[in-house]
Amino acid sequence: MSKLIVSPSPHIHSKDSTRSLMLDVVIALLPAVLCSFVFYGWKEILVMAVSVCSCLLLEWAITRFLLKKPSTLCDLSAVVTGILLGLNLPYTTPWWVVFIGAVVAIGVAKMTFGGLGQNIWNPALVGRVFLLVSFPTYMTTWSQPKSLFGVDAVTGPTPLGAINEGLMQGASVQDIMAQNGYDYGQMLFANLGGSAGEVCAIALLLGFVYLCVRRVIKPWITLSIFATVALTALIFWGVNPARFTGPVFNLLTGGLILGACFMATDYVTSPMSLWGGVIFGVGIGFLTMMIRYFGSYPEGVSFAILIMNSFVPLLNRAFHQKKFGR
Amino acid sequence: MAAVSNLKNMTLVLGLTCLLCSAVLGGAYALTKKPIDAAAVAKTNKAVGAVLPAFDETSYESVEVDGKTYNYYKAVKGGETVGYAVESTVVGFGGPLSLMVGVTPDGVVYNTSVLSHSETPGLGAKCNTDAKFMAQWEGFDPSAKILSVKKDGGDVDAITASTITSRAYTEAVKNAVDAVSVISSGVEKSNLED
Amino acid sequence: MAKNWKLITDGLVKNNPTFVLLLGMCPTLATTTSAVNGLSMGLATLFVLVLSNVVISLIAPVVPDKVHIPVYIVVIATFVTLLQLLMQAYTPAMYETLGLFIPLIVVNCIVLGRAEAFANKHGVLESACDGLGVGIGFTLSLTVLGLVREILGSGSAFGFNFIGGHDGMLAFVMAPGAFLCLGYLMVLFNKFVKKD
Amino acid sequence: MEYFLIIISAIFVNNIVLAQFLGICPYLGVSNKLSTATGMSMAVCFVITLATLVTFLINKYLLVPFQLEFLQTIAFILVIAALVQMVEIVLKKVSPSLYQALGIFLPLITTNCAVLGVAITVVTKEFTFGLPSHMLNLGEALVYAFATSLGYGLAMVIFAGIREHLALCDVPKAFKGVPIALVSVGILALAFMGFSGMVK
Amino acid sequence: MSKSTFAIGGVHPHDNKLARDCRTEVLPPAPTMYVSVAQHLGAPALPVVEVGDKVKVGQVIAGPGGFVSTYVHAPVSGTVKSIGPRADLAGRPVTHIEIAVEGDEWMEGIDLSDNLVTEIPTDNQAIIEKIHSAGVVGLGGATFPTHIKLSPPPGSKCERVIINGCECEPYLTSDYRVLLEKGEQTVVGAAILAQVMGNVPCTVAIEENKPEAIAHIREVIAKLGFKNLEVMEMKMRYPQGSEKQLIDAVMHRQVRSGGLPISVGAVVQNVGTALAVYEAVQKNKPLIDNTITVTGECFPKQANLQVRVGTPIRYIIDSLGGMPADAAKVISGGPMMGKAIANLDATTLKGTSALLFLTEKQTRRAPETACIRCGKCADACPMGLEPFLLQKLSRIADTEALEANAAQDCIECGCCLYSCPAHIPLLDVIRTGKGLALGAIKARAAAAKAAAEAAKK
Amino acid sequence: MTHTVIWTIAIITVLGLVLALVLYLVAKKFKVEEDPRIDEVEKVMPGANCGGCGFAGCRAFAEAAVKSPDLEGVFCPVGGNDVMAKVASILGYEVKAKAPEVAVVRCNGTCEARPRVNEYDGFATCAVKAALYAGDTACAYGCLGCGDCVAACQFGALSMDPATGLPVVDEEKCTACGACVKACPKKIIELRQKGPRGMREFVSCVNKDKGPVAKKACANACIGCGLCAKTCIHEAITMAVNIAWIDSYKCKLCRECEAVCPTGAIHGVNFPKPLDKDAVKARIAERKKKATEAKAAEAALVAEAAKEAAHE
Ligand SMILES: Cc1cc2nc3c(=O)[nH]c(=O)nc-3n(C[C@H](O)[C@H](O)[C@H](O)COP(=O)(O)O)c2cc1C
Ligand SMILES: Cc1cc2nc3c(=O)[nH]c(=O)nc-3n(C[C@H](O)[C@H](O)[C@H](O)COP(=O)(O)O)c2cc1C
Ligand SMILES: Cc1cc2nc3c(=O)[nH]c(=O)nc-3n(C[C@H](O)[C@H](O)[C@H](O)COP(=O)(O)O)c2cc1C
Ligand SMILES: Cc1cc2nc3c(=O)[nH]c(=O)nc-3n(C[C@H](O)[C@H](O)[C@H](O)CO)c2cc1C
Ligand code: SF4
Ligand code: SF4
Ligand code: SF4
Ligand code: SF4
Ligand code: FES
Repeated sequence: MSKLIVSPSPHIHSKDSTRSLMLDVVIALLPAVLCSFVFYGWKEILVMAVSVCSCLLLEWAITRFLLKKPSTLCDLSAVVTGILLGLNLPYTTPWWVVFIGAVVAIGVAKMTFGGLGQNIWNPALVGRVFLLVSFPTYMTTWSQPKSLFGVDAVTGPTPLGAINEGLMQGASVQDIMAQNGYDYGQMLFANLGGSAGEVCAIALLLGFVYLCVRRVIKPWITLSIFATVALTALIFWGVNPARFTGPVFNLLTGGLILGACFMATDYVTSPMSLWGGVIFGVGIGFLTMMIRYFGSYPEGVSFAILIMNSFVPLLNRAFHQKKFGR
Repeated sequence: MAAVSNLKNMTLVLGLTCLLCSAVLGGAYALTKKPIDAAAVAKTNKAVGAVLPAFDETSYESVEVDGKTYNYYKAVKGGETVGYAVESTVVGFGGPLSLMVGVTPDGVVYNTSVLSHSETPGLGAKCNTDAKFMAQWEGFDPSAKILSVKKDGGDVDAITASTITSRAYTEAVKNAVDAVSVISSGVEKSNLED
Repeated sequence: MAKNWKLITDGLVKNNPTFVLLLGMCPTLATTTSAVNGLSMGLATLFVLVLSNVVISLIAPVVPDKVHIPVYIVVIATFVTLLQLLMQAYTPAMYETLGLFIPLIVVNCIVLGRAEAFANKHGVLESACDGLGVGIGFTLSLTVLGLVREILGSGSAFGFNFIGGHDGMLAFVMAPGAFLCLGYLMVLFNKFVKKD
Repeated sequence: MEYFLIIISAIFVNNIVLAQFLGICPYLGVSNKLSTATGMSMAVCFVITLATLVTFLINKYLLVPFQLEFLQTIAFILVIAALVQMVEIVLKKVSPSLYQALGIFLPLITTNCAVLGVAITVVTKEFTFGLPSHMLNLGEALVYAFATSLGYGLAMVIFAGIREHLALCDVPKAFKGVPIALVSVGILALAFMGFSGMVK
Repeated sequence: MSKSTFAIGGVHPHDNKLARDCRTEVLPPAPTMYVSVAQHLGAPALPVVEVGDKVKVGQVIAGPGGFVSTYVHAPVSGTVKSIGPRADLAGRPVTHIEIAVEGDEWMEGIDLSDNLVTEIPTDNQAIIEKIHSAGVVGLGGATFPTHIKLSPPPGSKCERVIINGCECEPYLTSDYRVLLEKGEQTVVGAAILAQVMGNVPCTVAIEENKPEAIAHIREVIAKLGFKNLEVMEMKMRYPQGSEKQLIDAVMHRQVRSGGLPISVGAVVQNVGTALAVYEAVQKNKPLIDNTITVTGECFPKQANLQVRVGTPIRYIIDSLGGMPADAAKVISGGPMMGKAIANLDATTLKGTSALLFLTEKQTRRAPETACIRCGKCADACPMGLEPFLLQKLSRIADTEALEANAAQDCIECGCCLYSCPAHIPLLDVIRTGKGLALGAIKARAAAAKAAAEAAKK
Repeated sequence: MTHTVIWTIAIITVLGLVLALVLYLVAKKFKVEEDPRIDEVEKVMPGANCGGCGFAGCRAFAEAAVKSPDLEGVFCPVGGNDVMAKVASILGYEVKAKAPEVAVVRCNGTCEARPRVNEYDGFATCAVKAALYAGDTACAYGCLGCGDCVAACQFGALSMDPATGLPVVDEEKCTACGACVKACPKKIIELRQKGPRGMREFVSCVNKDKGPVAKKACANACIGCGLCAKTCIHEAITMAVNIAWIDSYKCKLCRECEAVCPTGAIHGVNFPKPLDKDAVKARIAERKKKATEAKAAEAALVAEAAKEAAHE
């Protein structure tokens, strides 16, 4: 008989592992990734490949040579970061810009803090915002895509960009919408220009439902973001429809769905408690709308999530699980 | 090591220090006043000189157009007005965008320069550095060309990916040109009355 | 002499105000958008630091305790104002670039800190050397930080653009880049220069 | 509306720490714990507002009439230093509990360039909260000073939360302490750039 | 009544009740038995026999060693061979009384017949005395002396007795078999408990995965005509059987932190305890044997055994076919709460409820990785604690913060460690933190008491 | 121009004087009685008010230092050790002189001496392991080998020897702070007098089992036979619950106990020469012989005397 194993209880464990959870997120992202390939073609495949590969490479190199720890590639979190970074960039982004984004995401935002689980801010978003600030030209120029499968995609400035620009010019929202021929049905299924991840709302929502069903994430954060965005937009739009865009428009445009479903829900960078999560979501929704309506950046979700990420330690302190018998 | 902290010592030392220091400062001020004033004049002259042809002296005046006040330098050479350097501020992409627009009395833009801006570096900020964009203002004649960006059907080449800034810049120039037309019409009027 | 020489070199590494003492963070971060700006700010501080150290070491024995801070501050402020006047007169462009941070040298903790920690207990020459050392240390760090930010942020070094007129990573000339650069430089400094 | 814009601008858009680089030393120094961070923030609020009030008046009624603006630096710092010391002495006597909460931070504040920075900015810079740009009047100056210090407090409290969290984290050894704090402020500043342009 | 369950947390491991259909068999005693004097919570019992003494089955061989303590009886008849330290299940030296078995001679007065005695004596004090002298302890895991639980402190009043038949741990089937095979006796035992606590209503709580037991006990109650007894069907969820959670599920009352069940008017007793109470009160039989489930996928024979206390583990294993080659861990109890056995020469105790054999693959822990703050541990914790936080605080031994975050409330159910995808040994670490917090609380209470006494003087 | 200069001087000087006066008056009026040592301490501080010490400025530091009973956790990073020495001298703290002690590991259950009978798979700290069970060998008292003591030592004086599975103390680095003693759940580490030139004698075992059980669990165990105690003529060795203990203050380092121990549980360290067991045993035998002889002689003498007495 070999030696008996002795350990404290419990002696059995659930099947979940970090890797399996991350794998679920990857699976949930697949429809959106496929859609982006369909709409943007090989260039998007290139962006995605560079993004994922460089995230993995950097994580490996940093753990190996700088932190001198065992490799953490197998937990797949770098793959998630890579995919989300890829989905957050325009398909026209040059490969070296994508690589810099990965350096910032993995090198600065994640590994500097000690790697998986230690970071305060969402790595993919730090990467994206860094690029947005550093290379605005690449991050805000869109040109006609050559789709892989010959599907005719409409591009131009992103709807939010167009609105922002139009408003500056003094046009009213309705005019701009009519001028560009925006149509909500189209927004739901196909893209209107923007980052790859904004391409197809349905694909993203599909992934979200998958994550909820598999109990990888809880829907509260996402739902409170949607609700707040809708409510804020409703109020402003109700008051002045010529100056402010409406709820449906705001829900369907500019990476809101991607951000709310996949980036605001990142465990590491979101509050742990139910009410903390709700406040987190409300904050993101509100800030998103403020930046969209009043800020100079046409798109606010990334910034809003990063800003609320900063509040997470405070939210975790303020809101706790309901305790038994207390 | 230090002296005792009583009222006499405290006031004495602090007072003396202040006295000495302020004397030094007063002296320094007196000595540097001239170069400082000279530097200030040099600065205006440089700014005005950058947007107007050669002149002897300038005068600082203001005019009101459509309820907005514009400050400008009137440049005179040999008794004759060679142009107006108008300070024109509009809202750009990131905040106020202030230009110095040099306009000759005949309403042609002589040149422009940016006084201050808060545009995005790399995008809108190029209005201050992009040679092609800046060059197009030299000798821009609003009566021959349309003062709006190409996208809006005008003749101004916008900075890549910065239509908003370009538009704002164009608007500032337009305002300055309008102001100059008011100024010179006022001048003409007063001439007539004489 | 060797002692004074050591005072100077201490300021570079052991007492480096930026990387070790963590003093004067505001100008360090705000004015290092380029190597030249960093250098200028460093020199400006150096000027005030040396002169105020000298004067304070001279007057320290007669200053009563309760007013030593106001007195030192007046001395420092005088030199700062002097500096302001001189810069306005002779380098107006640089004065405008550095802007608010020139008057703020008054409250730069390095200056008052050295006055309190060193100058009021030491002789004139030592205080001058200490001021020189710390000032040079500050200047060097600011120049290096400015250089790194300039290279990354604008693709140029000391104003010389080496990537064909393109921009660099603009974040590095803005606020976030300042903090990030300083953070990483500090790690490098601890690892390779200080080697504790 | 004007005041509202000043407040939004001073707290979020042009946050004194994250965008203007003022008061960084104590920001890094006393943000280790949430409790100290809150105390420091309140002390800063109090001092900045009070100092701005006094220096604004000195400037307006003493320096400007005699055309002595070049003395701003020296006059202001003198007044601020004395003011802080006085507040400290008075507080210690009048309300020891308040002194315990705020007073102990006061010495740190004299050498905090945020106070002098705001005092000088308020009397020298033109602001554009909506056009046209203009010098601030006393009311605006006070609101601006108070809102700026609120911005300081906000940045401080957020950051203290982050640092308390990081203290429990497995940050690489080389980054422990100030370096990771700097990297964190960097990313925080990046996040706060989202507010840019909200008040032109 | 609809299926009930507790309010927060909990997990759903596969129930794996492999031995559910195995009838209870009686295992004859081993040739030499070693009876531990530490078979209950509280002070160990003190031996009252000497080496060389002859003992009969049911004879007292050790008496209470303190207030929270009770009797230990000889499980077999024979000669006392030695009294001294011997390694227990954890390998720690504990005083054991070694008895060489000779025949099977019982003490007089013990009713060994099968007939059911439903007539309950009316003198409650005498009943409790009987329970005490029979050495009955809680068989639900904690082995708390039952007579103490049945004498609530003055001022507290019991409103309901709950018979804990949840058996929410995977694999375990002993309570289930008791309910099926000794249902009548258990019900009478429950009725005794209800009467002792002041003729209060009594609920037998059984999880939904044991429908036969639910039906059988309902039938028995109806047949025997106990009016104040009822069966409640519970949802399947671990740790339903935990006292606090069960009270929450049955009575919708939550025991406050640091409080006892009686503070919300509840007394919880395990099914086995109820049976032991029946036997003690109606049959004069002390607690000398109990039902043990022997199970595990890798174990050749699944079984429910009636085993005398003090039987060597190795003897049980050998009598069922020997140690399987691929068994890597032997657990006394269930997989969630049970204790891994370090020493197969140790013997069974009153509270031993199962021997579970797991393979290395089933039980080996995966290497610990970084916490990803997924919150799964907090979701699983039935006490609403935040294990991810507690484990960090425990590691830095921040007693104050541990107490503020209620580390002392942890019931050590293991739900957190079970659910953590990062395989962090949460409960291992939290246990030390709980110890720190409890220590601080006790120290404070002691200091307060001392101060109060000083003030009195 | 002169006009400006005069006003400059006037305004700044008056401002300075007024402020000095006001400060003086305010300070006088609102004076608060305080421990004068606070001022003294503050004076020796660098005065950078940098907050680097974790207190809000130098004065707050000084207050904390005056309040602190032992200056623990109160340290000024700017001033460094020099300043701290001054502070300590102001506050009158002195470094207590203590007999030099050193940590000693009282377990010699090496991997060979003590076969592992099971395998631990929980959180690898001695505390958790000890709370769970006796350990992965048959010895319920021995070192658990998870290195809590190593983690507790701030001075890097402890390390685990992978070959033996036991901690090793680096005598040079050990400051006798006792952190490891507190950390060890098995109470294996003891602080003992360092001994002249580091020489010391101790029982490296804490097993309280009876001889045969202990011996079975670990080849190196102290079996409580008491030979050492019987041998020691300095009465430095006491026996308690099957285990010997040497009092380092009574021990004269004769190494006789070490020589007679049948299991090698007694360790002598830092002796210049290795122990020559036979020589020492011979010495003991010699002494015993002498003692018996002396006794015999004495007895003879007594007998003789008695005889003589009887004789007379
Ligand atoms: C980070 C960022 C900074 C920007 N800065 C400017 C700017 O300084 N000036 C400007 O006109 N537009 C700026 N924009 C707006 C976009 O470039 C916008 O798409 C553009 O003005 C309109 O597109 P077009 O110029 O290609 O027609 C910025 C956008 C982003 C995301
Ligand atoms: C996590 C946990 C799970 C438990 N599960 C059961 C169970 O399934 N059945 C049971 O009878 N007791 C269980 N208990 C023990 C009960 O809390 C309680 O001690 C017992 O029911 C009291 O009855 P007793 O005194 O008769 O043992 C569990 C305890 C804990 C902490
Ligand atoms: C020190 C101590 C004192 C207790 N006192 C009482 C008591 O007076 N009354 C009571 O009903 N239960 C008492 N209990 C029993 C507990 O409430 C609980 O039933 C027992 O610990 C078993 O529960 P578990 O199996 O869920 O852990 C006590 C337990 C302990 C540890
Ligand atoms: C539900 C979920 C969402 C995630 N979202 C992101 C994300 O938005 N950005 C990212 O870099 N990593 C994301 N990750 C991966 C991982 O958690 C992240 O890299 C950590 O922040 C790294 O510490 C996600 C993981 C999960 C399970
Ligand atoms: S073991 Fe403790 S902390 Fe973990 S889930 Fe159970 S009660 Fe909560
Ligand atoms: S379940 Fe594990 S990984 Fe998730 S929060 Fe809890 S400790 Fe962290
Ligand atoms: S913890 Fe202290 S006593 Fe123990 S080895 Fe280290 S320095 Fe010595
Ligand atoms: S000596 Fe004690 S603390 Fe050190 S490894 Fe052994 S058991 Fe653990
Ligand atoms: S330099 Fe600004 S606070 Fe120190």
